Amino acid sequence: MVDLRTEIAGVALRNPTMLASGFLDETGGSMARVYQAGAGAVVTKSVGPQPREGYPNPTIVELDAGLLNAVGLPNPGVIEYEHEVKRAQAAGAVVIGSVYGKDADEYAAVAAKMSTYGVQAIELNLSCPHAKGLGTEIAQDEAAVRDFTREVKDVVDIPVFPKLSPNVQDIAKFAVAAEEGGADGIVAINTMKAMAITPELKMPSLANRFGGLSGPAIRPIGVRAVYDICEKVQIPVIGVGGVGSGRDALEYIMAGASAVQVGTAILSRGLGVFNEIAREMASLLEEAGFQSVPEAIGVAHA
Amino acid sequence: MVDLRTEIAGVALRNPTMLASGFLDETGGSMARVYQAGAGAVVTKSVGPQPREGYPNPTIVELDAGLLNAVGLPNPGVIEYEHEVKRAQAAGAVVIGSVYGKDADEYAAVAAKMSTYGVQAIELNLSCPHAKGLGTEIAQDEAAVRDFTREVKDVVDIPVFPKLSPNVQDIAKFAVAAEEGGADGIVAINTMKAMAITPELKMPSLANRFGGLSGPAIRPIGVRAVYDICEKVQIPVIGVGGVGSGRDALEYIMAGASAVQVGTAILSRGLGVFNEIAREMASLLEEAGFQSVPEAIGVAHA
Amino acid sequence: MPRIQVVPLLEIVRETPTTTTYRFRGDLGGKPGQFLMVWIPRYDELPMALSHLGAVKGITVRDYGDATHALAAFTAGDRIGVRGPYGNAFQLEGPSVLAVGGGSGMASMIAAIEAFAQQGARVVTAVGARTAAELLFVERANAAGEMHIATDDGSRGSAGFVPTLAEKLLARESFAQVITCGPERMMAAVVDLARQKGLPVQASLERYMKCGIGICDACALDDKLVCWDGPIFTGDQLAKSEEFGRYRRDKSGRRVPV
Amino acid sequence: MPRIQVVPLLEIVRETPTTTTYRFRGDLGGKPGQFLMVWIPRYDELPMALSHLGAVKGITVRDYGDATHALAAFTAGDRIGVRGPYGNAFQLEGPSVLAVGGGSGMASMIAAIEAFAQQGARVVTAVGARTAAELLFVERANAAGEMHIATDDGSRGSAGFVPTLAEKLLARESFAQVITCGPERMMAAVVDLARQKGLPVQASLERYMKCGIGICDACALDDKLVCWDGPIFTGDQLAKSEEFGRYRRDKSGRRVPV
Ligand SMILES: Cc1cc2nc3c(=O)[nH]c(=O)nc-3n(C[C@H](O)[C@H](O)[C@H](O)COP(=O)(O)OP(=O)(O)OC[C@H]3O[C@@H](n4cnc5c(N)ncnc54)[C@H](O)[C@@H]3O)c2cc1C
Ligand SMILES: Cc1cc2nc3c(=O)[nH]c(=O)nc-3n(C[C@H](O)[C@H](O)[C@H](O)COP(=O)(O)OP(=O)(O)OC[C@H]3O[C@@H](n4cnc5c(N)ncnc54)[C@H](O)[C@@H]3O)c2cc1C
Ligand SMILES: Cc1cc2nc3c(=O)[nH]c(=O)nc-3n(C[C@H](O)[C@H](O)[C@H](O)COP(=O)(O)O)c2cc1C
Ligand SMILES: Cc1cc2nc3c(=O)[nH]c(=O)nc-3n(C[C@H](O)[C@H](O)[C@H](O)COP(=O)(O)O)c2cc1C
Ligand code: FES
Ligand code: FES
Repeated sequence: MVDLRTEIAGVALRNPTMLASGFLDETGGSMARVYQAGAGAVVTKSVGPQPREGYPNPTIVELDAGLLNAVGLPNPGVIEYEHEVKRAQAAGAVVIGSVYGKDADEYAAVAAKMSTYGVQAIELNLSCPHAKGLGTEIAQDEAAVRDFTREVKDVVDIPVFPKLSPNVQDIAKFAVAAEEGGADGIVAINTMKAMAITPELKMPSLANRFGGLSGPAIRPIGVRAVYDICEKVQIPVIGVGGVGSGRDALEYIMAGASAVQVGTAILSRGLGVFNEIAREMASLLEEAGFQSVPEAIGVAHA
Repeated sequence: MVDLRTEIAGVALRNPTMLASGFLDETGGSMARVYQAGAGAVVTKSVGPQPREGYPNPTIVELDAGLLNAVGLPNPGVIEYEHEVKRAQAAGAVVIGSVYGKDADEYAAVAAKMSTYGVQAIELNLSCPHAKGLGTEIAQDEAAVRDFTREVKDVVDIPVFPKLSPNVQDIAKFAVAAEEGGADGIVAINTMKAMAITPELKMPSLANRFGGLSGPAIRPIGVRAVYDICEKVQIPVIGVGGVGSGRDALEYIMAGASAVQVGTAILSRGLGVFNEIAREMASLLEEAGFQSVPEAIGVAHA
Repeated sequence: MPRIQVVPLLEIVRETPTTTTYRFRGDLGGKPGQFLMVWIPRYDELPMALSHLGAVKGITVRDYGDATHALAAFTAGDRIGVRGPYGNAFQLEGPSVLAVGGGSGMASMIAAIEAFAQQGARVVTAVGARTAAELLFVERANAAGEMHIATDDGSRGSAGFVPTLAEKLLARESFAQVITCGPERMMAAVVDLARQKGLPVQASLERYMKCGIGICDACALDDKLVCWDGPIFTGDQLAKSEEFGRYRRDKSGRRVPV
Repeated sequence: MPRIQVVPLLEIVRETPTTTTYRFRGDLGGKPGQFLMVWIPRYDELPMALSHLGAVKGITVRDYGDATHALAAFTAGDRIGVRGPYGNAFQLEGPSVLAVGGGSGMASMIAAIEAFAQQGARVVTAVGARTAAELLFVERANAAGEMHIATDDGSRGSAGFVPTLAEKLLARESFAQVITCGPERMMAAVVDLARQKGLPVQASLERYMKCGIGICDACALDDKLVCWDGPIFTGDQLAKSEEFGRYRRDKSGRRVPV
């Protein structure tokens, strides 16, 4: 049997699937459930310094090729969130804490606090508006990616994984910036900026008008991003975007990812998706003559 | 009945659907057939100064949410192509000539030649590698978009429509650059850079490794692009990307497009797709209380 | 195709001074107790139980906050968006049912009351409201079986809270099961009552929802999701709950008292 | 799910010195005359007719250029990608059929020859090749009915081109229809012959293909697409064609002589 265990910057995973940030991870009970359902790790909802309500509904629209959302980062704030992390950990979950802030100091402060809860790594959600950057996201400004990563690295002693945005010309440059800032790994990709309109109502389908596209639609964009990034950096990469099967996961692994995150596919396949992906990966890897996940990482670059 | 006629920069269309460049438009016979099947206009394959074979196969991969292609701009060159344009026009087709080149002079030369064939407008396919731009596309360099547009405008007296790439941080800036260069309209979007891997073979699915994603996957990205562009420019916009129904077309129209182009949907709905989209648009417009297409343009901005 | 259907309102029926039914045709099924996500354009998208399951569906909405107040001004021909139905349904488990509804909670239960009666069960409904004018669906409940009323102010039926009425009915006769929907503390009382008698009980919960489809975690209750595992939970599930009757989540995901 | 299936080669059969059959199991149907797009990893993706339609499919490939030459070195267990089947099929139109095949064109026709025989038609096949060793599927054609041979060098059967043989067979007996596949000029001669006799004729054409699914225009023939409207065209269609037997398109889309 193929050995599905893998390891990213020292974080050991029983299998290379993780829950993507923003799905069933606002509460400890749900994170525990997802871990028990088979995920190798769970990434928390992105948590900031203060509680945040997010945008008004409609916040989520199902489209034919994916999901469009503008939930607007609702979260109870890092102080209250301790309770949720602890509850997930009590169920044995490997937890990665996703954080955001309005500037580098806030990122560092939230990450430092989060790291005291016993999470195994910090994920930096850089897809937030960047105050200095005139409305661009942090992840659209190379210097900010480098500096924010460095400031967070300075205050925590667990691995730090900046999560990059695909809404850029050349995502690999941002991965290089993150690596320069001391990142221990890269998570790619966050959602694509997108919009749906409901013609019958003559208006955008989301209350926020714009949103982020996830699911099958963005998988080829994510696979390409991971492939590009792996040509430019040495640190491990976690692939995310449209993973819904073992075959999808292997696209990312062979593009160079060490693990994958799964979000939107929970909709179509339920919480069993983590176990199913793991099982499907194992059988495809076996057919292709691999004994373990690390052997398959990046083979499509050959 | 709703009046489906529309007009873009003086080009009159019997309905707001056009054949997108790259689909059944390498030959005059096919363009004639598509026009006869109901398209309001046909955009030619992007034609350059010399014949070009394109990339080796596999060049096209069907994915669950769209189509991935790297055909590599095969075309018979602008000289030979006269025969094809003439044949399409003999069948009554409204033809828009898509051109590319390696630099602004080549664009201008090909456009000038194409304009002598009697095409009604020129579309500039700016998604070509830009010699000066170190591997970026022309459409990823604002100054190039402006300058190339201007050079072409200087040598033709028909409308010029630069076609923009979504592989940028903020597509609206490029539309503004095109408008500054004298563009008579904007076409958005071209394909998203993407990749698929065939895990069973441990290699990318396309011979060229990378390709462009089209179809339902990119519709929300295209709608957003058109919406953003229409907030920033005065010239008309032609929406393209994942249009496969009248409802899809109306998303673009309400986002601000004056017409739409259709490519990948030919796969799922056949050549009848143009007539079907037109019919579906008419009935949705009627239900929503509109009498004509122009009335519905941009209403989602309200 | 998008999952949201935009439907014109066919008929609008004022049920009580604060509660209105909106009827529409939609290409959707629906079982008793299931809900829709209802988009009130320019205002909000909210979960609403299907109060009418036939060819012409219906939701029955209390004018409560901004969005439902905006909806109260809609007229026939105006359009709303609906998606669903989502969630589980009330299950008939024996020959006789006691249904205990409080306020707009009757909107979630009335389809079950009618369906159970049609399946041959004896259905006794205890309807509660603040005052007589706010009693919801008493005619439909009456037509489906026996109906008893409690009002806080005593303006109709027995004076007091509906759990007290339910207690009397449970003392009077033996039921095979209890179903309930209403304010959470009321439901907590009814669940306790039923469990003390050893009766199976199902309660339909309300939580703030965003997605309605089990991905956003807004509606979490312990390690369950009200939109996905619920909205109907059994007495056994609720007895084990740390949060039922005590905590809900606000829009930011913070635990706040019910 | 992607449309491409990756399949291991189960059996590889040398048919002639230059032509080899590759067998594999695939989750795909297939009618006589339809083709697959066959991905020879690291080399090319090419259209290939289904020469075997049963549970274990087969394609029969002439070692011709770079990609087919690379394929010739594949061994059992090696994997190829297949998608399809695409295109239309040969249609049986009467009690007797003359099938005229030239070179590897037999690969496209053999499934039809067998299917027509099984449907009860009398099938007479005229097989042509440069030389005896290059004759393809003569046993299968013989088992399906009557079989006649022509070789350019006279090493087996009558000496000369297969259209001449076909002409003799058409003079000898009356057929209800003619089908043909082979080099285009050969097919043009056969189509002419059949039309002079007033017989319905179907010819399977070969054109350079990229997509195989009717969108890229690489395989255009007049205003038709060989992958989508064909690969099998009727004599009436071909008689109207400006390009059949005269022009094909090269990889850049230029019209070049056949
Ligand atoms: C499964 C389910 C079925 C429901 N069925 C009905 C019904 O049939 N009839 C009925 O009148 N009400 C029903 N509700 C309650 C209803 O969804 C809203 O809570 C209520 O109408 C709020 O209206 P508002 O937006 O005008 O108030 P607001 O002023 O926006 O909010 C007031 C309070 O309403 C609640 N609320 C607001 N938005 C939501 C939301 N998206 N999801 C859940 N609660 C929210 C919150 O507790 C909030 O504090 C149901 C709720 C659930 C979960
Ligand atoms: C519908 C159809 C069915 C076919 N069935 C068979 C079959 O059963 N057996 C068989 O041996 N051959 C068949 N062919 C021909 C086959 O697809 C190739 O043309 C041939 O094998 C070229 O091989 P190559 O790449 O090694 O040669 P290359 O050196 O690459 O090319 C030589 C020539 O082959 C042709 N060619 C190359 N690539 C393609 C392509 N993608 N599509 C079409 N023609 C191409 C061109 O004319 C080219 O000039 C079929 C073609 C079509 C259109
Ligand atoms: C409803 C929703 C909420 C999300 N919230 C977050 C978030 O808080 N932080 C974050 O980094 N990504 C967030 N994402 C992005 C996902 O983590 C992920 O990058 C994206 O959905 C692509 O993966 P998928 O296709 O598997 O869903 C969210 C996505 C969705 C759909
Ligand atoms: C096979 C293929 C070939 C294409 N060739 C061109 C081209 O030559 N020039 C161009 O501007 N766009 C080309 N495109 C992009 C399309 O014109 C269009 O922008 C894109 O496919 C999105 O539209 P769709 O989703 O309707 O297909 C091509 C797309 C495909 C799939
Ligand atoms: S409302 Fe999103 S999980 Fe229930
Ligand atoms: S091969 Fe592409 S249209 Fe026929």
